[in-house]
Amino acid sequence: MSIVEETRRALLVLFPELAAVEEEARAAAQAEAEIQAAEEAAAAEKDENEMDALLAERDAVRLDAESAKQSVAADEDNLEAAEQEDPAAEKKEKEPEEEGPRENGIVLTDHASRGTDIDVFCDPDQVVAAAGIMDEAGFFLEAITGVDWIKEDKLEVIYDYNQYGQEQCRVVVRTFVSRTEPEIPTIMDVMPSADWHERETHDFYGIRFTGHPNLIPILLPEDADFHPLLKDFTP
Amino acid sequence: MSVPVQCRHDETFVLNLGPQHPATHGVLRVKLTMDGEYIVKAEPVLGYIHRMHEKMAEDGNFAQFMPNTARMDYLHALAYNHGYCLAVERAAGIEVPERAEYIRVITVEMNRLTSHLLWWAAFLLDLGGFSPLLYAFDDREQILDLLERITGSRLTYCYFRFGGVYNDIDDEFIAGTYAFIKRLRSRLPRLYHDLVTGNIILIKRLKGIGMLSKEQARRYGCTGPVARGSGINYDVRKNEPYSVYPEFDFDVPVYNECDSMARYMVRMDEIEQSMRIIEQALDKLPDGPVRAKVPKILKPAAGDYWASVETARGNLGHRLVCDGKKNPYKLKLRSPTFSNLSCFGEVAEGMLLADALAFMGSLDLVIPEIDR
Amino acid sequence: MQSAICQSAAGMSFFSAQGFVGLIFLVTIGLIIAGAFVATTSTRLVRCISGLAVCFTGVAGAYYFLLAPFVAMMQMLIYVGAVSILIAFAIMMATPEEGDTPGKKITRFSGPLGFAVSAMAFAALSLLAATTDWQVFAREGSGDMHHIGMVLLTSHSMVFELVSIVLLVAIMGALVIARRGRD
Amino acid sequence: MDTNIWRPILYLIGFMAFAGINAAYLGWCERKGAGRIQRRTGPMEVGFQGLLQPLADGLKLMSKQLLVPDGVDSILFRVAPILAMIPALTSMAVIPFAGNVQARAVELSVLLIFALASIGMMAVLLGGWASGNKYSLISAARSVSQNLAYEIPMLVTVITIVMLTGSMNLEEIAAAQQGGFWNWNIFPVASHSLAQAIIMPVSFIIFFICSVAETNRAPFDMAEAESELIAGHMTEYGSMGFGLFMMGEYLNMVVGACLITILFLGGWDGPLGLSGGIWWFLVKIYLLLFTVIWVRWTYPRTQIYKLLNLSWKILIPFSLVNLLLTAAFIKVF
Repeated sequence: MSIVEETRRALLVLFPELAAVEEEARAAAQAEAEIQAAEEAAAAEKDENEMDALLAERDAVRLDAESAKQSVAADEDNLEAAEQEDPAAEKKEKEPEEEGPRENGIVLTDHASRGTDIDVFCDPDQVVAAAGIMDEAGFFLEAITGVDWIKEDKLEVIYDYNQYGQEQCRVVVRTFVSRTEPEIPTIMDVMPSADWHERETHDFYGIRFTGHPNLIPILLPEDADFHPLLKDFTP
Repeated sequence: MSVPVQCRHDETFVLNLGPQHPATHGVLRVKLTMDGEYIVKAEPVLGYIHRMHEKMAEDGNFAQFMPNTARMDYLHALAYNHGYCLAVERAAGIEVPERAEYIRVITVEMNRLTSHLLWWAAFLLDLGGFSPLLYAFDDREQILDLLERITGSRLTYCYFRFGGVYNDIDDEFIAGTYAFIKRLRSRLPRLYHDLVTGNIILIKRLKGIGMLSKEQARRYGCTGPVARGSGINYDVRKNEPYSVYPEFDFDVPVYNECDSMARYMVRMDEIEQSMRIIEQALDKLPDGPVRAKVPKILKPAAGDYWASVETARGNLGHRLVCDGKKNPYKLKLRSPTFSNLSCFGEVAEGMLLADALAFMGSLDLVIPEIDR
Repeated sequence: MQSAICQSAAGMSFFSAQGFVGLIFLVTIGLIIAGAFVATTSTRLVRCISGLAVCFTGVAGAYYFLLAPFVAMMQMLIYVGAVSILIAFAIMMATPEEGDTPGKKITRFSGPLGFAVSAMAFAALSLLAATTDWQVFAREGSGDMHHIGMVLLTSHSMVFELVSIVLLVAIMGALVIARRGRD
Repeated sequence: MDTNIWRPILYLIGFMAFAGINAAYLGWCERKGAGRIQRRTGPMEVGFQGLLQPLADGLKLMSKQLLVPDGVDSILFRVAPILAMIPALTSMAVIPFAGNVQARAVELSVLLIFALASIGMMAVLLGGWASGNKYSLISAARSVSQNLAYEIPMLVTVITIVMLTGSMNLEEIAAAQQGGFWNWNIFPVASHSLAQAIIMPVSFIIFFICSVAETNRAPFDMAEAESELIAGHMTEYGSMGFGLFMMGEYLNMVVGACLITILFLGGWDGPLGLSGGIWWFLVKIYLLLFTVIWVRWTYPRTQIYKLLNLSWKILIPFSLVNLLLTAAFIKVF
């Protein structure tokens, strides 16, 4: 399994609905594969142990997914999103950038044309969980930044994660916060490097990272009360 | 290693290291809480040379930001050129002719050599050795002369264009580069390694000083030689190949000692590797145009794009958010030293002042790049 | 030189060589008094130490006039060079908030008491000075290195050994203080 | 009127002139030497090969205002540079440059020089303290601990020489080494036992290291460590205050070189039995000074705790063993 796929699965924890739907689809696909695999296993005996482990793992995942499914009803949109991420088709497909707000979810992007591999869109209160997953998966934080979508009256906060492995996998976690009351929890406790990045984003966009112990200007003068990267900023 | 600090709160004092201090190489300020010569708490204070390049990018069109890129990391300006070009080319879908890619690699690697040589010089200056500075400058001047020949400037280059480079290289440049590499090859072991690397004082000052563990390096997002000195085999040129780097045979030096000496050795080895890359690129240099036909005003499709390059200091990222207009909607610069420096506070705690400065020197800081 | 001392004391011309030596002698005495004055009256500790160092230098000069050049040199080397510096060191290690707490125990008896004690000391020393049968000419060679060495290792060896014990105690005390907090 | 008084006074005037010229031209030599080492030319603009550069520098320093910043201890601040200069100047008075080229013959001249050197340490301490600058303060603390640490092995090493010669008079010590380098204390094959000749080079090395450290020269220039403490105790000084510190430093180097020459290198004695004279003395001290400059421009700076460890853990034990062995050899052979 590629690191992109692994990471995507890890990130699915954030989106129980998607996870459930996908799990169903995958279970169906794998039920077929199982029959084939069993035949192959008979042919090659040494593969058997491996397969057992795989099966056990899959069962565990399925149990998780089913419990998630019971609690939350999957809606149609998510189903669609999940279908787009069909493991078979994911590599070829290029996700067109949507204008304006997007539904929560995970989109795989083409590295060659985008420079990123996984694009996660989540709620503001999920970024800490996302950071935790990334930290566990051995990722490091590349940058935090904002984008001022003044027309939509929203601020986008972007977290870039990358890892040191030989295989490339850059994860973007995005979320929207309101432009008037921009607040988002800090991920500093998970990723110490976020300290300065969050301060910088606060400088430029005025986004308050709640729980940050030292949210004072880092690049701007210490008494700065303006946020220069907001589109309506006039010097 | 260092003696454990006894924190007697009544006897600490605050020492402002900088913003004007010879060892901070610019205008970095570090607020140190000291107990005698031991550092109890170190707090870097940034922003003294902050110029808001990201805002400037939003104001002009794509090409107009090009000269700004060189003003951030003035020691490895061509890598900044390259990073920005990659981001815009990725957004606008521009193909770069092969010869241009080779020239880009050659010039970027030569620029990397100048950066490492200057770092070496300044690092030794931090440690109180003055002479190496001039030896390194001697070599560095030669590269600058060569680069000046084709780019027109010596420090803040604006040589790359979307879809290629500004100017083709000529035979004299190629011959001069070969000659320079030959010269540096002969000087490196004798002048650099025998005189400095093997020096007992240098070894004593760097071995075991400034331990940055692998896990710490990851959690602080360190990249470049700082990460490679902590045993992380990560180099954007290998891990996320761009341009024509996959066509060259070069190694990524990795040291597992995690101390300042490891970071020193990584950079010294990188000088070697850069020379290898330049040689191979010159050998393989294809013919052809050096610039693709690109419209004067670019209007890339809406969306956001990321491009990373490996500068002398680590992973430089450009995040370009486009909205279909002729100027970038947003440009985020991920500067490597910003992240590399963020570990300073944690690592410097409990160190001696002199050791902390040695550690700071081994991080290879370029302040305008941190402050942007 | 002996002659120089007594002649200048007898009030010879100031511009002769003897007068010059006499002038130096007066400067030496002046250094002792001025140094002591600064050391006791200054409110800044570093100035106190400087005063003390000046005083020691003057004392070294006095030893020189007393035909004990070795002791004079040692006075410079040990008292000016080492003891003053060590006191400076001790101050550096002491708490910096020295200014807030000094001399809170001053009562109205302190002044008169101090005066009485110093008057008594002064009287005793004056009496001693007046009644002593001063030998104008010190015994030749009694202050030089060889003589001191001989005396220390023969007739005064007990004192010599006791001094080393004092030094040992001092070193141990210094170690105890220095190691504290560094467990 | 005897010449006894005027001789030292004339010499002192001579030394003052020497101090100024020496500091200026040793500075020039250092810059030129550093230039050669670093493959550049050094000062070239003022005069032939920049020979008038020191003059220009001196004029500039003298014509600048002596600035006393706010918050300094103004008296001590002014005293410190003088204190850096005077002891070194005074100790020149007892150094025998040749047979009878000496301002004042003092029986205990070795001791006198060390006594005066210990005052020189006060200059750094007071200058650093009075500046009211934290870097200067650290510098003062460093220089004190460094000087204390290095005075011990230095004195102990001197004792071995004193024991060998039986005198604390520099002139006698030098006179005892006349007649070729095999008589010099650095390798006294002819005048002492072979065993002694083997341990004396060790003494020489210890003494050389200590004198470099005592004069605050690189790689032991902890007190002024410009990349850590900016310029340490000299940070707040300008004009002649700084000038005096620099002159004091160069003069201290000269005194150190003179001491080494007299104690170990036979003073004014010509090598290979050549007739001695003041020229040999000058050649030797300037060779030593060149070595010190050479070292400075070659090595990076050490670190204060490693420096102290070097003294307490290596130099002091070695010098003590040295002393014991010397005493034993003197008794045995």
